[in-house]
Amino acid sequence: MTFQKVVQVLTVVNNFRLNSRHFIIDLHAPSPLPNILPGQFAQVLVDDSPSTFLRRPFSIHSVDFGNNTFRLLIQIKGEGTRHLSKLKPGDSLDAIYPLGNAFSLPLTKDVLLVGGGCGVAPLLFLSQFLNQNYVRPTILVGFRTKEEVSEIEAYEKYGNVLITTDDGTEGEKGLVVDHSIFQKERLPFKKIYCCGPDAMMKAVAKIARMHRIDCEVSLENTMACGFGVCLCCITPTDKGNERVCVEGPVFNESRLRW
Amino acid sequence: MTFQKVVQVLTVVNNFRLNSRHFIIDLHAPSPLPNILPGQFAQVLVDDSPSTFLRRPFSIHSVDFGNNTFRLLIQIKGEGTRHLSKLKPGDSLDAIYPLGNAFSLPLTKDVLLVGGGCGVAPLLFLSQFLNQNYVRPTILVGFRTKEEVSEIEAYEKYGNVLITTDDGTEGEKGLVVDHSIFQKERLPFKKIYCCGPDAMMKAVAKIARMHRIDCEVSLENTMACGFGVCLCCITPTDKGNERVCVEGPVFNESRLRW
Amino acid sequence: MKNLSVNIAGLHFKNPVTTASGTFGYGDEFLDFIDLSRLGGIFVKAVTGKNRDGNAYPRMAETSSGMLNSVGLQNKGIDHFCREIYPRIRHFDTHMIVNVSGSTVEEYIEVAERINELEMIPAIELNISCPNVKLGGMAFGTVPAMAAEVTSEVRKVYKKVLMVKLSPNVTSIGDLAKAVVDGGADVITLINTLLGMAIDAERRRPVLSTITGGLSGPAIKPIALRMVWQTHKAVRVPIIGLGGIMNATDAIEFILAGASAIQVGTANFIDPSVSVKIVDGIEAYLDRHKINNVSDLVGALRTE
Amino acid sequence: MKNLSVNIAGLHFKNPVTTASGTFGYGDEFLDFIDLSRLGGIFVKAVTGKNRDGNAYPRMAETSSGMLNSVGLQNKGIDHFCREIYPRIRHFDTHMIVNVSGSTVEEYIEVAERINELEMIPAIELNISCPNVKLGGMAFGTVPAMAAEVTSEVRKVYKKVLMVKLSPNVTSIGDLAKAVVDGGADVITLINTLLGMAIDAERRRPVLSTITGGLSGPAIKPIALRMVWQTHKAVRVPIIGLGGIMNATDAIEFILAGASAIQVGTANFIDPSVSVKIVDGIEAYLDRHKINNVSDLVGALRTE
Ligand SMILES: Cc1cc2nc3c(=O)[nH]c(=O)nc-3n(C[C@H](O)[C@H](O)[C@H](O)COP(=O)(O)OP(=O)(O)OC[C@H]3O[C@@H](n4cnc5c(N)ncnc54)[C@H](O)[C@@H]3O)c2cc1C
Ligand SMILES: Cc1cc2nc3c(=O)[nH]c(=O)nc-3n(C[C@H](O)[C@H](O)[C@H](O)COP(=O)(O)OP(=O)(O)OC[C@H]3O[C@@H](n4cnc5c(N)ncnc54)[C@H](O)[C@@H]3O)c2cc1C
Ligand SMILES: Cc1cc2nc3c(=O)[nH]c(=O)nc-3n(C[C@H](O)[C@H](O)[C@H](O)COP(=O)(O)O)c2cc1C
Ligand SMILES: Cc1cc2nc3c(=O)[nH]c(=O)nc-3n(C[C@H](O)[C@H](O)[C@H](O)COP(=O)(O)O)c2cc1C
Ligand code: FES
Ligand code: FES
Repeated sequence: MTFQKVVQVLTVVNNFRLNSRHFIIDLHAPSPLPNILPGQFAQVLVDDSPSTFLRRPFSIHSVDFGNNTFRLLIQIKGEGTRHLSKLKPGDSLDAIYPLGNAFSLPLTKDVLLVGGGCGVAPLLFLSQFLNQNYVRPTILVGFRTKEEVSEIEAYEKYGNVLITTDDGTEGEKGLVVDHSIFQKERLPFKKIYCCGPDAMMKAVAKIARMHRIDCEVSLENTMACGFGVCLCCITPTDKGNERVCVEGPVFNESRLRW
Repeated sequence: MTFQKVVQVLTVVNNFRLNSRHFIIDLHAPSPLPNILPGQFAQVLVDDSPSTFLRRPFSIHSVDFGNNTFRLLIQIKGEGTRHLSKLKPGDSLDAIYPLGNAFSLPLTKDVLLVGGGCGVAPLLFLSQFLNQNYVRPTILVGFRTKEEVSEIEAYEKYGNVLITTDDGTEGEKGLVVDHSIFQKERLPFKKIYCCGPDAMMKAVAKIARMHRIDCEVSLENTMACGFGVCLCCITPTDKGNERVCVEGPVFNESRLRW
Repeated sequence: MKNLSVNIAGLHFKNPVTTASGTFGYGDEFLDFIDLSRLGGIFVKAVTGKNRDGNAYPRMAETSSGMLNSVGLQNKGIDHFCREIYPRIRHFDTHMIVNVSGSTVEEYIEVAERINELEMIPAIELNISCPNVKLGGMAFGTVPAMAAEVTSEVRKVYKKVLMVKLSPNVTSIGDLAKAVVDGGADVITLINTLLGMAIDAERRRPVLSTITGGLSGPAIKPIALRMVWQTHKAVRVPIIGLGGIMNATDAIEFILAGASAIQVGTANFIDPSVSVKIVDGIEAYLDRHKINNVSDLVGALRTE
Repeated sequence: MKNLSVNIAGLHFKNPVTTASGTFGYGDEFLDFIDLSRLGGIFVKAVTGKNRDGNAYPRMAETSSGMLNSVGLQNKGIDHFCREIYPRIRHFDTHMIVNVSGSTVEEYIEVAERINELEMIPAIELNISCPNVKLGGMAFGTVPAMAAEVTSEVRKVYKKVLMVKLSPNVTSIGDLAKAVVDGGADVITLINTLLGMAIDAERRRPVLSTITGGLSGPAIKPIALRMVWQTHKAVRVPIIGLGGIMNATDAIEFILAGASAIQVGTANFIDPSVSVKIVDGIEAYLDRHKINNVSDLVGALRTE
């Protein structure tokens, strides 16, 4: 295994819908996968239509090094993701990966993972990785509605799963930050990993700060290149403007000037 | 049947290769076909890739009014035609049709049709139409090589077929104008219809003029709109610059200032 | 029911969707495809003093998300327009606006004077920006003083709504806009095409007979939007915006940037019914955003 | 074996393919993807006098066949460049050329003087055309007299090959080109980005934090080609052409229009190995057309 970034034509081995807005795509590489860590992402070339001129970034959802495949979990947003949702087994997909930094290994076993929407994508790979390092996290995942709740069994293999839905049709009702787990005076966690919409991550980071819990978030700024040369994806940090695609996407929330 | 132009989403019912460069596509309309005459064409929307921003024009190769279908014969040239060659039955295709004028009805039974390359496309429909009007034409078709000779049986239903191939692997060797039929001192035709590359049509028109035979050619200028508003497709005629997509594509060669 | 109407320099348009000169003929070529009365207006092909043959073939090159043209104002001249075309189009139930072109100030004046007499033409659009004629045209459109001059000369003879269409091939669109407003323009239309070029690498030749030509289509939309926005900041007259509009979202963007109405150009070639779809799409946008009058969106970009 | 080398103002380039400033970092981000020594040269990201944070996020908007950026010259300044970056990149086996930017003539001079001392940097490219800085930048690039002044001031202190990169946001690119040649430019690079704008219709806001930004990508290729052609007619210095080059055919088109070398910009984002593919593609073109020297193609467009 190398740490090199590659630009490669991958083969779609599987593409299935989780629900009306989300799908999972399994990709097979023509050669052994480079080393990939949880939190890293791939830049995918959609096609050559004018509205998808640039690549689209997606977190690595899980990896099967033995079979040279990895998985993406994608939410349909616009042209690009709609087109990807139609790929069939056997189709090819051009991707640059692995990109970006990764979640850091926790120095504690009291770990909470918080994900919302397609922000859950990197958390499955992270849970798996934590398990391999003898950590069994609590995993709090938020969905819009029951229909969108998915992959719970996969998460349950690696940790204790809590669910919220916006409409209360499954798990607790409300946003992830409304979950009763956060109502306690002292939270039983020393590390939080969080990924989801900006507003959600800010709310979780605020809770973490209040409770003095170390918290890492994974940002989803818009990107042109994805490998550090265009300087389009920056976020202000304690070191000035840093690139989300190289210095991130994972940042300790304490370093961000949101 | 109306004479109206329509912009319609058609369904591909068939798409098959004639040889490595040519294919035939059958299209089914959602409603009874408008009236279509031989020589008219359709403007087809390829997809929304940047290199096929504009529609592509193709002659109507044949029509089946009973089944609301018509057929295109297409030669692979660039992006657009390559993409069309991959359409599968059930796919949809957006087309504006019927466009342009048509070949005129001959005032004689001594008719010669000359086609080269994908220029044969409108001639099948024309032969069929001539037959319905009790004319059995001579049909001279030129191909690059034996492998590309195709649909001869279809033409033979409507007329007497002569063949040339550039390399002499079938029929007479050479270009269509090299065919022995043109070597006679007096040609047994009073009307020629011709469609193919510019150079070929000019050569045929020259022969026709020499023998004082009335000759209609079908031009293939590049088009933006296809229905007369952009003025991009013009050709100089005795009436000034005329639009190939409206006043043409069929012109009497005597009117052209090539 | 949403109110899609806009008032432009005293002229009432039933909606802000019009079609661009040179891309819509005289309207009648579209009768098979759409109901013209659903449009706010139609800008007909450029009319000049005398008959013009235009440039030689080839006049068109496809480019990434756009096209180049070098038609060069082919038309049969003002006499023919008044005699043959006007009677044919005067009864269309939408504003028929004539795009006026020329090679000299005198030619602009001549054409404008004649059109002033045509009862059913409520406005002209001075095309001082066509890149495809050798004399005049482009030059008028890129030098503020000349643009002001041709505008004020035409203003003297033309009594109805005077629109001036600007060229984007300039350093400062705001300066041009100010010049023609000073010259007496009631309305500014922008943008015309950007000067571009296409080369056939295999044949090592230019694709167009004229070597360069005018670029249109979605490729130029970001430039057009920027110029509409800059013009909206520079002058107070109403703006008609265009350049690469393909759908209702594009149209809304131009309106937000400051356009009181929009023109659909190259998109007509790809879908001859697109203009009417844009009318419907704007209505749907107003519904979704609970806005009653489209005019409330004009220049309503939030930049704070 | 075809001869792909070109001589530009005395500098020998192993081939005409270089990479555009701001799209290739300092080259090292591409080490995983390509062998840098296969390139004719690398134009590194703009260097200014002092550290600059650049503009606020969002800095990017995708457009039809292109993108807008408003990075705004983010870099750590000339000191940092000399100390940290130069030692890291000086051994790359290709021409490392520095893109020099500033807000004042003094700042350009300061940076150029410092780079003059760096042995392994054979040339600078004066960026008088970046649309994304408030002071200077754009202004220098659009007024011939100012463009000439900054060029001649830098010429006094910079002894190696002086390239000047022009802005396309002007009425007459030929006038600009002549001005900088008069000012002492050895080479002209063009084009930089076109000023554009993107609007999010749903949120009724500009997409970019700076409202407007620079348009790049295949959308602008026709405009870039036209400007290279016009510049080739206007001045006799070598031209480095760019703007929307995605493949070898595009590169050949620029060379035919008059460019002695080309730069690959936005295309690097879509395929980080594209520059090397373009080198191979040019070689294949020479083979197919039985041409021995790529330099025979420079300006070889047939227009008769
Ligand atoms: C590091 C990183 C990892 C990501 N991982 C995943 C993932 O695992 N699964 C997943 O589904 N998505 C992920 N995303 C987001 C994903 O890249 C976008 O949803 C996708 O690019 C949208 O493409 P589109 O063509 O469908 O939408 P577009 O047509 O491009 O856009 C549709 C709408 O979404 C908005 N939008 C698009 N991209 C972004 C963005 N990055 N930030 C904010 N708004 C945006 C647009 O402004 C527009 O309103 C990730 C993004 C980043 C930067
Ligand atoms: C009225 C009319 C009827 C036609 N009927 C048929 C038909 O029945 N069957 C058929 O196969 N083709 C027909 N054509 C030609 C067909 O439209 C083009 O081959 C097609 O548009 C090429 O599209 P593309 O995207 O594959 O090629 P592109 O990528 O657009 O072009 C590939 C190459 O072909 C050249 N080219 C493309 N179009 C033309 C043209 N119209 N004239 C000259 N050179 C051109 C380009 O310059 C380029 O070098 C017709 C054209 C017209 C105007
Ligand atoms: C084929 C063609 C012909 C045109 N003719 C004219 C014209 O006669 N007068 C004019 O003012 N503009 C003319 N234009 C410019 C358009 O009206 C419009 O300004 C330009 O195409 C940009 O808009 P678009 O991108 O929506 O097409 C023409 C454009 C095209 C493509
Ligand atoms: C993200 C980005 C950053 C850029 N930064 C610079 C820069 O620092 N200096 C400069 O002269 N040009 C800069 N440019 C302009 C490019 O060098 C180039 O001139 C322009 O993008 C057109 O070429 P292209 O279409 O091939 O990208 C930048 C372009 C992009 C897209
Ligand atoms: S996306 Fe280009 S630097 Fe991050
Ligand atoms: S293609 Fe537009 S007029 Fe003929």
